[in-house]
Amino acid sequence: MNYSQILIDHFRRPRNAGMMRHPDGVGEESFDGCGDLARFYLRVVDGRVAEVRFQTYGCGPTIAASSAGTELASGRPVTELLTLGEAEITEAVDGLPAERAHAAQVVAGALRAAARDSLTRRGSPSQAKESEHV
Amino acid sequence: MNYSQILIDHFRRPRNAGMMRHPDGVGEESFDGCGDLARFYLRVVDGRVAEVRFQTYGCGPTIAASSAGTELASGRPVTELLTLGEAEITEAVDGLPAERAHAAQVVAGALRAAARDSLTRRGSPSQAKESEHV
Amino acid sequence: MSRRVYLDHNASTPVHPDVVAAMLPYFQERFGNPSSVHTFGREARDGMEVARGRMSDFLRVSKEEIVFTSGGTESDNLAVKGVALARGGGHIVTSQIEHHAVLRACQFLEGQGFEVTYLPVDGDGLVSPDDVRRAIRPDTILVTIMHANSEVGTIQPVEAIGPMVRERGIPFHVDAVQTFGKVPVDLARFGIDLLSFSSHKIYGPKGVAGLYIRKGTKMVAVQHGGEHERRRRAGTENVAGIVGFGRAVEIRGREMEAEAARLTGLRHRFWAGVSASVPEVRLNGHPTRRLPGTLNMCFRHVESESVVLGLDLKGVAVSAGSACTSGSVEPSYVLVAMGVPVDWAMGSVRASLGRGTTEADIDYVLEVLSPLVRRIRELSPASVA
Amino acid sequence: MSRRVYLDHNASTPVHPDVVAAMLPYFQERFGNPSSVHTFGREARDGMEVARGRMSDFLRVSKEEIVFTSGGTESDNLAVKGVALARGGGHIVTSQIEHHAVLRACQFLEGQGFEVTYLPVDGDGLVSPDDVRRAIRPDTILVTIMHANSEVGTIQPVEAIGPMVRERGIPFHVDAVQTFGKVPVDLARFGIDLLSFSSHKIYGPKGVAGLYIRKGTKMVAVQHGGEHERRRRAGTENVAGIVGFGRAVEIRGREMEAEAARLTGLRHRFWAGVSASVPEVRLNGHPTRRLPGTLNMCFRHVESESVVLGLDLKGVAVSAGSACTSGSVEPSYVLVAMGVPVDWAMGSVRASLGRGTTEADIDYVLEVLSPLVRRIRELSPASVA
Ligand SMILES: Cc1ncc(COP(=O)(O)O)c(C=O)c1O
Ligand SMILES: Cc1ncc(COP(=O)(O)O)c(C=O)c1O
Repeated sequence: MNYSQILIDHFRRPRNAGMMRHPDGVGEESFDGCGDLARFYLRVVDGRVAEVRFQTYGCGPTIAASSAGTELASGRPVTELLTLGEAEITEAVDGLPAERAHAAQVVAGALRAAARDSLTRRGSPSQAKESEHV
Repeated sequence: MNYSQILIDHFRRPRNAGMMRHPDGVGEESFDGCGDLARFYLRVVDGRVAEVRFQTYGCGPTIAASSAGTELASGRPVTELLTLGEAEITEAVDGLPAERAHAAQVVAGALRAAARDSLTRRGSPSQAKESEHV
Repeated sequence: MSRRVYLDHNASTPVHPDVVAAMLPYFQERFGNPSSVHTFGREARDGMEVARGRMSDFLRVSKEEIVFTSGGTESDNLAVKGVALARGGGHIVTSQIEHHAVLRACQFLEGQGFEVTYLPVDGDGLVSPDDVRRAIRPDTILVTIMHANSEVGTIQPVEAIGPMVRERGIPFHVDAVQTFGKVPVDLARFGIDLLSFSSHKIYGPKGVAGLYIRKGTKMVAVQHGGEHERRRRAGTENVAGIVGFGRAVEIRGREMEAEAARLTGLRHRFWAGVSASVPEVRLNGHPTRRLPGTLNMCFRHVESESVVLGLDLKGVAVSAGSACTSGSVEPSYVLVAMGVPVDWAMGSVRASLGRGTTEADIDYVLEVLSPLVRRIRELSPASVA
Repeated sequence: MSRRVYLDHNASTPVHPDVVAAMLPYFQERFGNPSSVHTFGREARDGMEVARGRMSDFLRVSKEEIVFTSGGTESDNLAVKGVALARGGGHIVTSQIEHHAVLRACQFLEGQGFEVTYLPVDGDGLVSPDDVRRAIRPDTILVTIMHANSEVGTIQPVEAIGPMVRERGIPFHVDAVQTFGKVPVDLARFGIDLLSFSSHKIYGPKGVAGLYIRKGTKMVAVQHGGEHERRRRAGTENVAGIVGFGRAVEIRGREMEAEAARLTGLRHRFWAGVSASVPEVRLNGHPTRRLPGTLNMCFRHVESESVVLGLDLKGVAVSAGSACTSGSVEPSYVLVAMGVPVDWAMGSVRASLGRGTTEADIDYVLEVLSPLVRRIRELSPASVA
């Protein structure tokens, strides 16, 4: 595979890897094609991601994309993550080969799920709506 | 083609090439596959081939085999030529590739025809029979 | 005999030294399997993709439209059978003078229930675009006409045939094995959907060729297996060969035009010399619409292979008809289709000039050819008949 | 990272320096078309025939029984389709773990009305000769079973299958792409009628392979065109490639036995090291009936491509399943057929050793592998679930 230097760096030294105890939100996404699974944990303060961690089972690009996904999510309003697309993840690892596009899908899906989970737990739709206009 | 040195020498310097005036026997053989044609002329003295000449239209091996055929026929009892086989011609040029086996066929056939013709012209079957025991 | 003059470039060509140099690293350093995920695999893949880029630049198409194969024959088989088998049945239009790779692929398809029209050619070896138009039926699924014939060098009016075929929505395949890298091939203007092109005719290695497949052309793979070449041709790619082919094409891009002019000049010199020194000789093929370096002549009452052997003994390599059909000793089906009388056709000799051919080479051949033909004629019963 | 350790010899191998040297003259000096009648053609043909002689010596068959092709995939396609299409219909017996070249050729034939039985394998990857016997029907026209599987390396009991198939008068094809030149292949004893064998797996160039076709085997050509290779495979031959292949085989004849013993030792060292340093790992394939240099392991709860990438970043090339099917991200169909549970199968890694592999290489890989697997497992949700 022709992986970018950024992707390889994330694979070599994944940022924010590991479990989080008592997170404010947890989300998973898997890819049936190859059993890849990413799980993200969010700590939310004032509607923003204060801390984020991941656990991922998958090929190198999925691990790297997970790491890049945590950097991307960090500090952002949770509501923004609700519409996070795979393109943004792909860009964060400086591109993915077509056959590994699923890496970004899994990561974006898991981050969206984690964001949804945190908003549901807080049960504050108003807050969510507000954030939509941020 | 992998032609023998002997074949190539006969092709380069054909022996006994050309027409003969007033021969004692003439014979032709052609090969339909490629239009090859060999014609042999015999001069017979005392039942033996005193002189032989050829004219041949054909690929290199057929020309070479014709030349070799004249050397082979020269001095031999005409009756012997009646049963001349292609194997002898093939041997005389030190072998032929399978795809060019027709060269020996054409030459042997034409020499047999020339021998038959000379015997028919002389109309002396008894002479022929004698020679068979030589 | 130390002098060697190779005038059989339509059969095959010597590999250009730069091409050999380009290939070498792919044998021992970048030897990985291009399907492999690791660095060794990537190095091989990268080399192959650079070559694919060179093809696509040269043909002005996209890289995804280029499939690498093992040779011109495979490209032709893939084009013809790949399109036909994707349809399952129907009618194919081709010509009587196609290369055997196309003709026998068509015959195979006839055995599978397809119908094939084999169009005739005129005395110059040209297929008539009108004939093609009239041959097309509602169930025609493919038209396949070669760009130039290897034996006589006549260049077909594909620029007239292609747009007319395309108008009818029928895929148009062109076997350009003899023209690719020698004369311009304008895929868009010629309305070409599939183009066969090969390496060993243009100073690249044997064992590699290409097929251009226009995006959207409906076809199936013919060689089955792994997912190589976007599933259009299974099997580990001949990486070094492909890299060499890429380099060869790149060089042709620079040399082609000047070389075509130079070879045309040499060919004229050759023919002028032959026709001045040898009686009863005729030129085959179209006088102007032809490959620059291909000269096909018939010597009447001479069997062509005796000329080939005679010249070979003087160090000169020419061919009796097409090299691909030698071993068989029938008159060339191409010349027969062109209406050349058999007593002439049996004496056909092709000289195909190339990069290394010089004026001195031509003059040397002229010097030995005329006595040779005279001598062979003297041996022949026809000469005195 | 300067250290490079190539452990993917089942995917492809570096070309032996002597092989490159043998090929070189055929690019620029003896470059003729082997079909050509003249000296240039004969030089090429002679080189090709010397190579054919080396094949026939090595396999102890006659030269006429060897056909050169463009690769293992083509050899498999020619064998399977060539025999089947000569019959027109009938039943074929094969296994579920054949290479895609055989499997997809069979699937193509199913589309043409043939019936195919895909036999299962046991946990070690073995086809049962009894299963083959039971699968044979009165209309069975071909049995095709590979010699060794490229992924797990298990060597099939062809010596038991072949004679039983021959007794019934059915052609027996063996895909020996992974065993040819690595372990003995005794055509007579194994009762083999057709054998696929390839160059780039044994330090020869890519783009060339062979098919042994026992005299009298009824079959048709699959690639149509000229009269090459006794009409069994059309297309100008890859002369330089064939010459190189011949040299490669000649070298293997000398080296094979000692090399097999050496690689078996290295493989044992490798597995001993892995099983001692990495928890939750299993060995795939038969413990003794296997290719000397092929080690296939599964790391549980680890995705194999992350190991491949991790090792690649340390300069080590291994493969995740077969290189030929990478690009697809499903668990290996071979491991699935062997009944390996999916959570293990997803973590399969193949190391295939070869001529250049040293003890130091193995020790280096062992050093980097265990921390890598640990790290990947730590990232995984499964590890803490
Ligand atoms: C027009 C044409 N098509 C196809 C081929 C087949 O090429 P190859 O024999 O290299 O497969 C040739 C070779 O002479 C050719 O001239
Ligand atoms: C057993 C087997 N058969 C056939 C092939 C196909 O060989 P190629 O891809 O070189 O055509 C391979 C290649 O890995 C193989 O291992």
